[in-house]
Amino acid sequence: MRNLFLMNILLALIWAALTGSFGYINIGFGFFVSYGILWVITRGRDDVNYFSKAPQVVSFLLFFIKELVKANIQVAYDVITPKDHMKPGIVAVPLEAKTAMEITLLANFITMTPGTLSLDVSTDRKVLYIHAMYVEDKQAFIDEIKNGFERRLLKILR
Amino acid sequence: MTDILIIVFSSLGALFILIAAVGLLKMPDFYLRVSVTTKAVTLGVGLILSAAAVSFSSFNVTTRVIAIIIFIILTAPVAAHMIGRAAYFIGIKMWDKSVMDDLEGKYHRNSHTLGSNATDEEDNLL
Amino acid sequence: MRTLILQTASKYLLPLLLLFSIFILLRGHYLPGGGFVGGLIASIAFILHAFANGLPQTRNLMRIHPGFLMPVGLGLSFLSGLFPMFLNRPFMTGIWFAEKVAVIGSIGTALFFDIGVYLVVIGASLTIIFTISESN
Amino acid sequence: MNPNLIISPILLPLLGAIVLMGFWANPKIQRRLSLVFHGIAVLLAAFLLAAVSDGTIIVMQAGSWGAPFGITYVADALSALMVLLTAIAGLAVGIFSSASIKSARAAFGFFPLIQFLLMGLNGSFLAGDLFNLYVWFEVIIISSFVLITLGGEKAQLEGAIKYVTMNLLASVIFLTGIAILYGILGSLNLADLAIRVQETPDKGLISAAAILFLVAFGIKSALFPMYFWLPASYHTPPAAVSAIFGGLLTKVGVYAFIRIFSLLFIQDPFIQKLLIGIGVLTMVSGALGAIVSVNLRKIFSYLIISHIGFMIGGLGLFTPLALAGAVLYMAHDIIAKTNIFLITGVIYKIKGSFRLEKLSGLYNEFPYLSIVFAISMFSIVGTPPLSGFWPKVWLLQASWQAGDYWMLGGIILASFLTLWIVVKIWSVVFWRKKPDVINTRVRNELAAALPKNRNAVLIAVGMLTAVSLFIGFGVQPLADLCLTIADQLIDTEGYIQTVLQ
Amino acid sequence: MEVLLAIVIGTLYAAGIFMILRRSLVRLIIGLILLGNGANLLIFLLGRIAKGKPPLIPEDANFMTAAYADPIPQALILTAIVISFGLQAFAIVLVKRAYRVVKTDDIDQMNATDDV
Amino acid sequence: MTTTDYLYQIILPILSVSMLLVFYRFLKGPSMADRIVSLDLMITIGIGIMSIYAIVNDQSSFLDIAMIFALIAFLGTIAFAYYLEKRNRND
Amino acid sequence: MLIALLFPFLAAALLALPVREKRDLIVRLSALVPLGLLSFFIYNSQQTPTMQRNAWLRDMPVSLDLYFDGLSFLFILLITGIGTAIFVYAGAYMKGHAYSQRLMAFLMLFMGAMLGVVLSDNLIALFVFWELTSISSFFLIGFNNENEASRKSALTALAVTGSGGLVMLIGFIGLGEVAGTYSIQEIIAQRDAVVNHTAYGWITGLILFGAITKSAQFPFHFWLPGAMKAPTPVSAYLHSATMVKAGIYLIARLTPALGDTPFWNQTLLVLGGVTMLYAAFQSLFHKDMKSILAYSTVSALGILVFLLGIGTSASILAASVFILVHGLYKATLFLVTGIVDHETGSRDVSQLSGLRKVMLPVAIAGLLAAISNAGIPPSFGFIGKDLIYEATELKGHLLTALAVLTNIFLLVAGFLAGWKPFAGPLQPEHQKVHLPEMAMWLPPLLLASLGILFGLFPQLIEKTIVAPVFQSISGTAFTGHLALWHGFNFVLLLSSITIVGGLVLYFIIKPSTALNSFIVKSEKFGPKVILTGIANGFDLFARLYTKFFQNGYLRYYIIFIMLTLIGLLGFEMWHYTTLETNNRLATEVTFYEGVTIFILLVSVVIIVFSQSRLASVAALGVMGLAICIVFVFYSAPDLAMTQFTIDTLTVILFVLVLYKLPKFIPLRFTPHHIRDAVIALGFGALISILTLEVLTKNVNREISEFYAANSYVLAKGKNVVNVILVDFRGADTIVEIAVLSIAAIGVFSLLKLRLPKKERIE
Ligand code: NA
Ligand code: NA
Repeated sequence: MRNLFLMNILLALIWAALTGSFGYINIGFGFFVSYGILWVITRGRDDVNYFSKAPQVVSFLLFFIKELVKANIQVAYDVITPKDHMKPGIVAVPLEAKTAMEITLLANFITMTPGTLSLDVSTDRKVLYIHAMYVEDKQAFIDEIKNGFERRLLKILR
Repeated sequence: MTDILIIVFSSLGALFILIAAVGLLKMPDFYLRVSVTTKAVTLGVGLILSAAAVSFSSFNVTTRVIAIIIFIILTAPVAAHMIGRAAYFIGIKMWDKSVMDDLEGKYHRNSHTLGSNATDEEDNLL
Repeated sequence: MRTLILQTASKYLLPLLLLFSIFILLRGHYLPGGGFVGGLIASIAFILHAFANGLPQTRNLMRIHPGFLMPVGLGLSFLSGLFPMFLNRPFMTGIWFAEKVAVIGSIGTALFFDIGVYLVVIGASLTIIFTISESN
Repeated sequence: MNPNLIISPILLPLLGAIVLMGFWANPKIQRRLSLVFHGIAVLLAAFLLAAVSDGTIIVMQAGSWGAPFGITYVADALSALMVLLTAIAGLAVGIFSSASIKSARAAFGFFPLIQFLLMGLNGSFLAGDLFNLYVWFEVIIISSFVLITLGGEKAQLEGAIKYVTMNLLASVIFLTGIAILYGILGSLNLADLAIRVQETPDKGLISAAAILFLVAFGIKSALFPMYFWLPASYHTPPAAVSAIFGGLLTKVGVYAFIRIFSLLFIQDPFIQKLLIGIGVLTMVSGALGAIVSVNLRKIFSYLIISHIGFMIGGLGLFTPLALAGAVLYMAHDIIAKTNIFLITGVIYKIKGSFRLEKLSGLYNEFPYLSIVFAISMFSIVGTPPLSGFWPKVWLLQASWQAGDYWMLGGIILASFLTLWIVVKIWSVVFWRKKPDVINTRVRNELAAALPKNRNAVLIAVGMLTAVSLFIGFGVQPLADLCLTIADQLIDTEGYIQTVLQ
Repeated sequence: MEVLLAIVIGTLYAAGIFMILRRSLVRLIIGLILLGNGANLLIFLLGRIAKGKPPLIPEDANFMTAAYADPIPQALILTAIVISFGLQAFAIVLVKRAYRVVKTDDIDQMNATDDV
Repeated sequence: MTTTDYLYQIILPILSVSMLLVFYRFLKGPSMADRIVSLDLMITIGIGIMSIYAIVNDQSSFLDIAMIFALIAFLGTIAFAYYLEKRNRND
Repeated sequence: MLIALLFPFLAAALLALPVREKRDLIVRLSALVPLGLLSFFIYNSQQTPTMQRNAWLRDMPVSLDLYFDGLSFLFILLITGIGTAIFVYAGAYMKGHAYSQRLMAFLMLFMGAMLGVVLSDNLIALFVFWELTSISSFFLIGFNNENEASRKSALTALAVTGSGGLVMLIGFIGLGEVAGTYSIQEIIAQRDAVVNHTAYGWITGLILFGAITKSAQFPFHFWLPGAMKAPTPVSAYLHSATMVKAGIYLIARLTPALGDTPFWNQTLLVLGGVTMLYAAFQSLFHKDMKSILAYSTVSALGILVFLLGIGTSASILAASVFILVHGLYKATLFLVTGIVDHETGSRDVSQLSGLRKVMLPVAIAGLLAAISNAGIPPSFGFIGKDLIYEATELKGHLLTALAVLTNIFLLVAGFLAGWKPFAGPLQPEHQKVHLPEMAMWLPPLLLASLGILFGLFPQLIEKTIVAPVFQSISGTAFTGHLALWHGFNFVLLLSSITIVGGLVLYFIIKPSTALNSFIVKSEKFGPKVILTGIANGFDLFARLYTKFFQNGYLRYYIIFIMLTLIGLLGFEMWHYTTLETNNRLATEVTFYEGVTIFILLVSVVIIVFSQSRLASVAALGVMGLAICIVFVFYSAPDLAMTQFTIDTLTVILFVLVLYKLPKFIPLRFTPHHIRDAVIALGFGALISILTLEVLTKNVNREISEFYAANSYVLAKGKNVVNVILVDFRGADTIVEIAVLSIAAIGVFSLLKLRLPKKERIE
């Protein structure tokens, strides 16, 4: 129930953002609307942890933006210059992340950074297959993922 | 000041979008193309939207811009994953200079399930 | 097709899209949006859910057959058009409550009319897509 | 006079459709409820006609927005007459289908669809706004699409593809015409447009728009050379559906022709000549098709086409007598064609086939039923003094007065061919005795099906036959009405003033 | 610009007609969609076009003073779009069902109902 | 040159050129997946164009369109992906 | 009088009611109806001419005005008088027949219709009854409906008389319009105006066409011998005495209005002359009694037309008398034939003989009728024939010779049918034949006796019947006298030649199969074959025509439509389009707009030419995007939103549906493509030009301005488009969501509904 409640609050806030007014009537209305929606769709959903860990989130976001910019530049360079420097390949990265939420967030963040693309997760959720532009060394690549995104993300989520 | 911000944001945004477009043309295989473009464009559009937020400099617009950026960040990787996976599934080849393919032989042709190691039964694998 | 990533994303996108659809619906009288687009977005939300989780799941989630929304929505629009007739005014004459309400603005028959449109659009598009999907 | 009465023929079937959709899972209740709606519809329509039959025009401005700013609904004599005829045909089809439509179709929306279709028809007849007319047309099209495919048989689907394509093409052309008119004149209200058409210097563009409307309505009303969808599809759905299609669907095209052309375009002599020419070719083409067909429903489908020619030719002549003739013919045709398709349905129930080579012996087996059938078949021919005759007299008079000998010849040729076809059918289906070609088991099943639902089926046919006979022998009030209508169509001042006041 | 748009409209009409003259049902439906888009653009263009002035009354005003794009064609097109969607959906499903029953996408093999 | 002019005469053309490049990829393919990705990308660029257009015309309502584009564009891609996979199974 | 006229219809309806018992009795009692009517009209005949005005339909050129004069009276006598005889006879003839009631009902209906024809003063009313006679006779001829030949001849009869009737209707309309009235008597009053009108020839021709088809004139005579498939009472009634004479009646009735012009006279003379001789000659070659009688009837009708064509007082008198003469003897002969057929089962004169020994009264009737037919004194026929010869005598020898020859043949025919079966030795197989009940033999005997009675005492009918008829047709009073004996003159010589020649020929001619087959073979070049050939040709034409247009190929249908549209639109635009441009078209094209349009156009090209269905759909997505962007550029945010969401849904739809479909049919380049492309581009070009043309005009923005000004003030919304949708034009929207719902129902039922086998339609 707590998760639902959190979700509800979140949606109410998004509502306020959408409508562009954070007056309490509007948030209340947003709460009311999202309550209705949640009521409609609550069946068949897992519990999701909603504890927010503010500092970790901020640090994660900063890390993400850094990665985003860095890699974007790298790719840009590769795109603009005529010579190709890529060593692409698909790498199976074993997952520590367990829940659907964790895996999905991880995969998406990986995708959102240039040079990597989460292709799929194995059906048993043990492996994330990533297409990468620069695979100099498979193990190094895996470690980078695991120590970078996965560790930080899991810290926030768990 | 506003104008400068607008110009900077929009220029950078347009630049990234242009790079993504060039990348899409130039990259040698499908996976690389997706890889390059999804985020470059996201970044580019994000910057342009920021320019808009700056330009209107109203709370109303800013929240909308944030919403759009969140929407893009939420959806773009999912789309990339879906199309990338489908492409692999239907056998779109990787660039011949690719160094490895851990996914080879993991998809089950009929069940569309994906194994986690290479020891799955031989039949029906892609 | 039921990939983990899509499934997870759809779980969060569904309420988001539905919320968004209502937002689009209610602001339609003042800014771009309205019942059509709102309804279309809401149906897209459910379609996404169905893509990700399979139709039975989505049906389960919706509880009622989407087709049922069509008579409900039509009825709502119909009644909001009919309402003025009880006040001896022509069909579809706009009747407004004097007080403005936050977010939505003036509440009147036109609003209920648009909500009716919203429901019908959801009902119809989902009926169409779900039926096709099931028959494959 | 409460102006809301005008749209009650629209709102009632809408309510009906909503309520029946609410009972989706319970066809039995739908069956009964739909009869109630059909019955009330006839009463409302009669009430409306009574209110306008003296030439009064009633206007309702939806949303209280005065014309030309809102959507106007107008009931003049022509609209009200069409609404009443629709209600009568609807009631008959409703009664017939309450017995003939089997549970499979009934469970998939047959009854709400009929209500939607009637709503679309009434909407078209009452609309005083060009785009609103388009929207009503779409209601008609889509509900007819669904009804024609309901069941999904091979023939239904094949026919429907042609039906759907050509009707959608017509919609696009119609929309194009609306765009052009709006682009020149900036209005959609018919009365307002009528004034603006008079005032605009751009007559050439108006003529071009007229051509677009001509082709769009031409496809819908199955004129030469645009009728092809009709023989390809009308014979494929169940009898009740065929009946309402046969009676009403093409007529709404004709109605649109009459309404729009009389208000906006008829001053153009080229258009007049064109309508007459097309009308004559339509009469003849339809009749020729009917001669060579061997499937009862297909024959009557072609006859629908042929007889549309009378109405369009009458519109082309555009004299009071010709218009009255066209409208009277339409009134007759709606009832008679609906009936004839119901009758073919009964024949199918008895004999299990629509094909001439498989039919025989009805006269000796069902003599009294046969007489009823004969009456409605000869009504279609226009055998005096049955209902089809009187409008033909007017049309012939009008043609003679206008010196239009093609029209005279066309009417006579088409009438003769119709006569020939009907007596041929009579001779084969009713008179001939032939060892049954149908598998006896099937036959018994079908024969058993008739008595069970006999009453409903016979009431429907009997009711329409009675109306048809009334139009034949007691044509006076209807003829008066048609003359009133013709006056209103020629002198549109009243219409325009009432709408724009 | 109006000239270009007029050419676009003509092209859409032409392409639509060309497509509904093909043998394939799918092409037929695509043709109908093209025609619908052409008609919508036609209404749009003939309502006269205006750049950057959507028919929205500003927050601080009670009516529109500045020149604005004609809202009527927009409303008409919105209606037409939704209607076309319904019709297209039906037509697409018709194709599907027809294929299942008739086992072909080829319209030329669907002419049994035209026999006498 | 004002900011508006800059956006009009520099940024919009750049975005248009990007759009053209992506469209070229759409034409070229070679695979269906390439086309789908190109379409997705064109929509995203479209969001950019709309944003700029909103700025130059001082019409924030155009951002609302961008919002809808952002939210549902990917459903088209997912549908195409679904098709590609499914078709494969039926071959 | 109106009630009298409607009475038979009521009786017919009553007769049609189902009855379980005493059917025979009811059938027999039906003879009281004609009898009653006969009495009624005879009783009222003193007051002729009378006009009874009965309004019917105010707005139609029709009334039930009844005009009762000498001509009507004569025909009423035939209809009700001979009718009574026939009803009595039929009651016996049909005894025990399962459908006797049906027959009598149709006969009754027919009788009413005939009365209507001869009593109506109004042309349209006359036509109404006229058609009713055609229809009721259709049912009567086809009475033995299980017999294919019966059905065929009923169809033929209706085809000929029905088409004639319809053509005649145009003539009636023309006559009514030219004269400004549809009352025959009023038209007669304006004869000069009618005859001098430019349309006179057409009107007359059209009306005469109706008359001669009904009265079986060459070359439309063939339906009448065919119609002999009907039961004999029907033949006797319709095809001798009444219906076929409707044409004669019409010609006679309209003689004062249209007659006495060269066109009228010559047409009738030629038609009648050819018919009478041709049919009389034909009648010699048949051995079936009914066929013989049929041809002789055609010939007699020819004589009547011929006489009316001569148009002199003498000929009109002759016609007046001959109508009655012929009615009496021909009905008798038919009834006699019926009895012979009924009792022996044969009508073959080559097989029948000596029947006088078993049915003397019948033989007497037959003989008397043959005598009257032959014009042997003192029969009424003699008077008739005399008058015919007198009429022709004044017009030249050719006509006289024609008349004599005809009458010789007719005499033979009369004896063949009326006497031959009774003469000679009785055939062994007919030993057991006996006289039928009186109800059958008395009517013919009575009719035949009248033929002699009127011959002996012509004054019985001279003032009461003949004079008024003459008055009606010629418009002048009858001053002469009818008499058996005119002294020795040329006419008597002609009569003698006729009688002697005829009798000689009678003994020479031996009806046989060989003779019959000779005439059947010669018919290969006859009018029936030619007209049948034309009909078949027409049928073939209809087949080809229908096949050409309804060819089963959707694209040809669309091509027909498009060619029509392009032709008409092009024609109009050719006349009006100026191709001028003005500044309203000259909004500059910016680079980004150009790119959008370029992408739009190229994507359309891909949609059309792509070999991959999915690529087409994807290109559709690109096109949709480009259109959205156009909407954005040109200030339509709502449109852009909706278009985009709808496009997304459409893509989903396609995707869900497409993968089950087979491959695209490859788009190979063929001449068809060029044709289709020309049509498509032609249409596209027209639309483009039309668009540009419209754009050069000023447009009235009054309504948009109203919306802009009042959206918020009156309807409380600031998005004008949305306010239009939910308020100003909310009625559109509610309809539109109905459309969407219906479409959804359609999709649902199309995919889910599976009909159980027994609900399938063939
Ligand atoms: Na809206
Ligand atoms: Na309103």
